[in-house]
Amino acid sequence: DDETIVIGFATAESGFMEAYDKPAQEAALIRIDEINAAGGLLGKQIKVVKADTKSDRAEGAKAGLSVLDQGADLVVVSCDYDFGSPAALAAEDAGNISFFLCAESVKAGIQGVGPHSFSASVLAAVQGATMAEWAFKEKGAKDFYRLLDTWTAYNKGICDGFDWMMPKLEAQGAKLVGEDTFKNEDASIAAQVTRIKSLPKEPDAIMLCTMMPGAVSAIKQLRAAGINSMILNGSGVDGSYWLSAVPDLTNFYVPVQGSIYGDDPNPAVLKFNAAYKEKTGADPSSQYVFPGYVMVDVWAKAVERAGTADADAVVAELEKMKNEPTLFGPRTFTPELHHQNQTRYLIVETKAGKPGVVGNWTISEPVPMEALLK
Amino acid sequence: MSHLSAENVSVSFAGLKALSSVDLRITPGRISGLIGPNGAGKTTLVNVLTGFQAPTEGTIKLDGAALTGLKPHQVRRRGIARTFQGGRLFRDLPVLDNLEVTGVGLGMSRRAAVAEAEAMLDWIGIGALGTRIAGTLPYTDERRVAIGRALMGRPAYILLDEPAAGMSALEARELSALIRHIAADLGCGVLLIEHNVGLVLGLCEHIVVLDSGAIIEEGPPAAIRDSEKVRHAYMGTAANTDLPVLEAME
Amino acid sequence: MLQILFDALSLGSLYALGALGIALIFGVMRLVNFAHGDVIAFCVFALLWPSTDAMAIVFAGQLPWYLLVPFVLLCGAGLSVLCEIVVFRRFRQANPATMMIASFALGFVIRYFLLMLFSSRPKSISLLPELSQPVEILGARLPLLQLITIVTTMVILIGLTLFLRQTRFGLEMRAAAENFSMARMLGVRANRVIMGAFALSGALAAAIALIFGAQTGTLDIQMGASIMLMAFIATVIGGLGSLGGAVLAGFLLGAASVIMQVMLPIDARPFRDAFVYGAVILVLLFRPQGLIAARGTKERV
Amino acid sequence: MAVAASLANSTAAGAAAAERKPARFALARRTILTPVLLSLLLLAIALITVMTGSRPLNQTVIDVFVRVILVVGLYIFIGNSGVLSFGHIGFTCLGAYAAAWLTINPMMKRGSLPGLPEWLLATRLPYWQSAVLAALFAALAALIFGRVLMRLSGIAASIATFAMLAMINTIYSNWESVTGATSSVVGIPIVRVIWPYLIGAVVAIFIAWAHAISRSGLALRAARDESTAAAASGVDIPRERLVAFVISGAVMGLGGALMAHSIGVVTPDTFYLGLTFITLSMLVVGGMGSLSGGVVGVVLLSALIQALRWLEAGVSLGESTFALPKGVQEIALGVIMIVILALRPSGLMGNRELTLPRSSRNK
Amino acid sequence: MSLLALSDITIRYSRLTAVRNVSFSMDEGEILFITGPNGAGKSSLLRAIAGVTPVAGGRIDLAGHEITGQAPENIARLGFSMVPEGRDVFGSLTTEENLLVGTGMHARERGWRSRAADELEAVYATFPMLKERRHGQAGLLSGGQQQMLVIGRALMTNPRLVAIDEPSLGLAPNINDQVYERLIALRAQRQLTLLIVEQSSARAMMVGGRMILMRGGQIVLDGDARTLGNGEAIQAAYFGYEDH
Ligand SMILES: Nc1ncnc2c1ncn2[C@@H]1O[C@H](COP(=O)(O)OP(=O)(O)OP(=O)(O)O)[C@@H](O)[C@H]1O
Ligand SMILES: Nc1ncnc2c1ncn2[C@@H]1O[C@H](COP(=O)(O)OP(=O)(O)OP(=O)(O)O)[C@@H](O)[C@H]1O
Ligand SMILES: CC(C)C[C@H](N)C(=O)O
Ligand SMILES: [Mg+2]
Ligand SMILES: [Mg+2]
Repeated sequence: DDETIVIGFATAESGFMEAYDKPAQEAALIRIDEINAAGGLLGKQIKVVKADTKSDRAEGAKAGLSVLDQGADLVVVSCDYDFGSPAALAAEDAGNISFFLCAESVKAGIQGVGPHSFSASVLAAVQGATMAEWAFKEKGAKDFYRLLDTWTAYNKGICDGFDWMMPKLEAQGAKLVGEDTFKNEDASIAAQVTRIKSLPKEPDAIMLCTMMPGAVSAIKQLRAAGINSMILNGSGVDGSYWLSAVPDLTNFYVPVQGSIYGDDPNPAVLKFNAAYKEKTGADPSSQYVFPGYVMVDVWAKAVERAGTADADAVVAELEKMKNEPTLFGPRTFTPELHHQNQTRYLIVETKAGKPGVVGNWTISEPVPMEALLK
Repeated sequence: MSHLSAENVSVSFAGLKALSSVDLRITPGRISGLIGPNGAGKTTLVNVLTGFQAPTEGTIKLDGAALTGLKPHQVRRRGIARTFQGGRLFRDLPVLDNLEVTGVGLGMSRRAAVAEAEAMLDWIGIGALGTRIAGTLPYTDERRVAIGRALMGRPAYILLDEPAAGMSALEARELSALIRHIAADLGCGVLLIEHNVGLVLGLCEHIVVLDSGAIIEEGPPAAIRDSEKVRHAYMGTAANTDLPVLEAME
Repeated sequence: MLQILFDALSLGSLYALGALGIALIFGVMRLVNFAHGDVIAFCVFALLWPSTDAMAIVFAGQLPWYLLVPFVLLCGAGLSVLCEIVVFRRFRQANPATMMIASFALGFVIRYFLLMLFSSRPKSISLLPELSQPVEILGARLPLLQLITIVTTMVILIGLTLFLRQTRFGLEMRAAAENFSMARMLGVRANRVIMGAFALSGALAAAIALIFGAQTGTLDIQMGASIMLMAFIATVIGGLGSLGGAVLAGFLLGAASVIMQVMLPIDARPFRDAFVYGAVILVLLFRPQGLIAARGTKERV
Repeated sequence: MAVAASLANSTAAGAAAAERKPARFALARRTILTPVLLSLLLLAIALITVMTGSRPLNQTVIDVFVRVILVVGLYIFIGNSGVLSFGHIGFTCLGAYAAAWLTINPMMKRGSLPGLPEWLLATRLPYWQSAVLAALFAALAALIFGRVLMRLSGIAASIATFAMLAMINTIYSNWESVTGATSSVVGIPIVRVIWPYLIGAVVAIFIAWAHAISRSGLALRAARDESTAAAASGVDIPRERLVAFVISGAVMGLGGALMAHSIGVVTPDTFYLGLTFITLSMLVVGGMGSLSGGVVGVVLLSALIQALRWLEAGVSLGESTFALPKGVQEIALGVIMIVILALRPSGLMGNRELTLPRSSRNK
Repeated sequence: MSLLALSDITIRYSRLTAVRNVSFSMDEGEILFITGPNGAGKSSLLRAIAGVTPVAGGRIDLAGHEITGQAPENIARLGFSMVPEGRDVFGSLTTEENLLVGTGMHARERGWRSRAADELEAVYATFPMLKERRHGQAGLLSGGQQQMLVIGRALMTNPRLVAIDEPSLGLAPNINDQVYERLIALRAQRQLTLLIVEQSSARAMMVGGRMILMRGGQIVLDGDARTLGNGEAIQAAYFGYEDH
């Protein structure tokens, strides 16, 4: 214990969550390697231990306990809040810091797990709010339609952010012309499509609060029915791996923390992407690799500043971070919120099947706690 | 006097008239017979009497009070027991438990039910079968267990649907002694359905003959045996009655 | 209005096809085949080359349709028959619960096998893109695919009914379903008959896989499961053993789902499925033997 | 003549019965060994676990005990009635959320579950009290659903129970202010000591045993074999089914409450098809015809899963480490289940109960 | 050469030995009654010949082929037809469909359809009650009607050897007579061989032929039905003790 600092990954190495956990974890390992190569943390090498949650909650609790038993100073848990919280709670119980790899619900932190818990990503609500404000301000979208997939808290979070933003935009002339819900696993959303088609006029933008795999199906069905409105999404649909399903997709927008398409304005991101490719043999498949890197980065900084890996001291240092620069935008933690409620997002537009960064946007004010806890 | 009766009972199944205006009366301590060609409606009548089949018309009465509309288990709780044309034992349960179920179904404690079940098996003469799993019994034993199960709680009436089917003349003879004791010693009113004419003629005081859902004849054994109508509709050669054997033995 | 009807019909068709596949196997073996959903998933992944990358490597998916369709149908039939030979054959005498759990375990094996080859990440593919063209009939605009789905289902249903009603194979199949060893004593080659049923059922799974893949563009290991569930329900409320009933119920479930989606106020819409399942319970209470009670489900005393 | 002789000296059955009443509690005494042995088995597992002092193992065994409760709950209904229920995990869901409602810190509840009634918002109970109430709540729900569903039988009943589960799931997944919808409800006190779970499992086992030897249990098993004949034996089948449904609902609710305390979070999709099938599989593989089957099924399958996990994580054999590739664990589990079922179609225990060799009388 | 030959057949159900070293053979056109008390193993023996109950030892030959351990459908295709105890009608099929199930095995032969139609008419002629219910669900027939159906069904396949386990089960006396008339006629017409488990010795006496009496899984008497059926010997053998 005196010789090393231990980071424990209680993440999914198999099952459904693996697809999200694995890439972010690889990114975290890249940052760990960098630190170790540069002499370590507080002069000690960082050691990594792992336990597989198998994408199962009960297993998650066990995985958390297992890495704690192996002396973890930081417990890294699954990307998603629902799957990560059992392990995070185990860490909280033991007074240890836990970090969600990329959970985007406000509960992934103080509000859900407790005062030692953090998330490495950005709130889903920020994504919804960002897309609404950006589309209105930059693309002149006026008539919005809201289509919510009720499957996960993440989806609802996007729409919550959108809902918080809409009244402000309505005051400036925007309008919500309709709303509907569906379920991610629905075999067909024909009924929802029909409802949109029966509007007197096609909406300018559809806020689609959903994630994989249902997102692809929904987008495909919308386009197949001849609806050509802008489609706004959360970050969950970032990536080009699915674009072949909707050939020549156009007028489609996603917020991302960094670009995987080789056009990120920050050259350091390009370097990271190359490092990632070298380590794993493949390009990052979506922006969800980045938070893993950010996580180790901010935590290590806090440890250095605290001069110890002791949980309470590190938490105190993390909570002092205000607009701490990282490769993927500034990060802020406060004693009230261990998550990002306002940050810069790059906007990726997909045009004729080709995604690329077309701008960036930071919402005009942070999403307030009431909107998050709604 | 107490009695179980069917009054003016008719049953039809999608156009098929299985019973038409049948009257039947069973009294305690007496053995009545019900015979008739295949498909005459005998089993259907038993089903009506025990709540398994709602009559299209007519009523079932126990001591003058209507039973129509009661569920099978309610009918059983009023003391009307039956057996089935197939054994329908509880195949996964031991023989003893098969009998116990009826006791329990009638509201006895398990302790009381076990006691009565053991006594009942002994009384029937199959006490040794108590621990056998019912599903492995040969046909004839199945029949006797079924009768034992029906006799639990001493019903006032028992309706036996072809209990001797598949029995040899000698086994049938034992069965006939058993049925006689059920009526005499337990005071049960017995309705016996059988195609073993010798058995029916030898046992029953009163016989009803059904054909195509209607009663074509009824009366004492001698009258039935001599009835031309019955002979024509139902009887066959002597080989079917096993009478020579029976008479030789009695 | 007409549009809604088509929406209902096309969703219903998927359920109906699934229900047919399940009803067929249930019919011959009294087996509720929970592996059916995984056979669907398998057929879908047969379109791809095994790889755990996020990006799908298309394999059969790029064949022209006249090769693609038979290929996928064969995959489904083949896998299904294989399941019969390797697993279900050993369960002929087993009780329904045991068979069901065995089928579930088998599905589990198939699922994790796919997971190993393809990872849990949903893959995307452009399958038969020409079917995404909207067409106009009677004033309703709908994707060509929906139309094809509806027509295919109808054709399959009629064909299958005729096949089972009119041919010796159908008769033998129904006899084997009801009493396996008696049928064999009458000279019915029951194993072949059952294999035939499995092949048909597998081909139906493949048909669903194709339609589903073309409609959603997403290939997901879980995707068979929800269809399988609805199909199973449809099989039961349709009347177990009655293929017509299964199809009817499949359409009704699809319709119920679409109509609830259209009629319910926005706040109640997320509860749509609770209403649908409530309706399922009601139907069962009033018609425990199913909408079209198959002959033989009525037992006489 | 043989028959005449045997009948001649026998009195009427009823009279004979009076003399031969077996001793009081004879049946209970004859069969009690089964629950006692099963409890001892669990106790032994608990003791070993505590001795090793490993936290992950402790958590694993807690999991096993929770599963024991759930599978025993399933057995009470499914084993005795023969009706396969796909819905019982719904009661587990109800129990788990009830426990959450009763034990979360009122401050947190006001924030996350504002739709709860005021008295509930203000309540905070110790976990064992909440577990009892959760069981009662689940039993009440079982009573209400059961009154309707128990009129059905066979596969229609199975589907109806599944529809019930799906309804519960849909409602709990969307009723934002009361259940937190799909997002996890947190703040449930976590209990990481093994004993409460052991006690829960033992209580479940004894409840199941008491029901099985009761009149109701016997009548239900008879109806499972031959419902027509059971009705003709005076058995009110829907009523006996309802009794078992409610009792098993209570046990499932208890299991749900303890499960909530073991992980500390609840979400509706924890209590859906995955758990339904795992528990059903354990019951069937163990042998759904007996209580021992259920318990043995859980213990053996859990041990098997654990062993496969160790293999997957890698074991050293002398010099080299041997590890199964990822994913092989699940495939192996499925294959082993199929093999067990093929060899023993009525489960590992058949329909027998665990007893000492000499008293192997069928109950 | 005999049509059916059993040598040293033993049948076990887990611990219980139901049939022990039984041997007998039958010639083409012969009629053989098997009788014996409850649990003697008669039904087990028939099921073993049909191939649905495995034998623990011994050998069975049918029409020049060894059939021990063969699949039931192959045995049926050699011309063996069986009416099991307790009627296994296909309850969900119609009466007529039940009758037709077995005819499929001749589908390779030319003219099988018209032959099947002829057989159908013959069965209906014997049992007019079945014709009335030809399109009705078989499971709803009365017990005796179902028995007629399974006997008719066994005759539909044009077998060489018919084995019937208690043909009279549930049949009205006059129908029972008809069944035997028909069987005897078929035997005369096409050399049909008959193996019948029959509890009525009166019946066996009337029909004649050979009779085997089984008890405790073994053959205890073998002789002419007419003489055996009436004797003291049979009663003694039946109960296993001399009369008292
Ligand atoms: N549930 C039913 N649906 C349709 N028809 C039925 C039903 N139950 C009985 N039947 C018909 O009603 C008639 C009378 O049947 P039932 O079983 O009462 O005859 P049975 O006198 O008992 O004959 P058996 O001596 O052959 O047992 C038969 O033609 C039978 O097919
Ligand atoms: N499936 C089985 N499992 C266990 N034991 C069986 C099974 N079938 C039959 N037996 C037993 O084998 C013995 C012979 O039974 P079998 O049915 O062959 O007798 P049977 O001569 O046909 O009698 P019956 O005249 O009553 O029909 C009996 O003791 C019976 O209990
Ligand atoms: C991968 C994401 C779509 C998941 C999301 N970040 C969550 O919080 O669950
Ligand atoms: Mg009858
Ligand atoms: Mg027999």
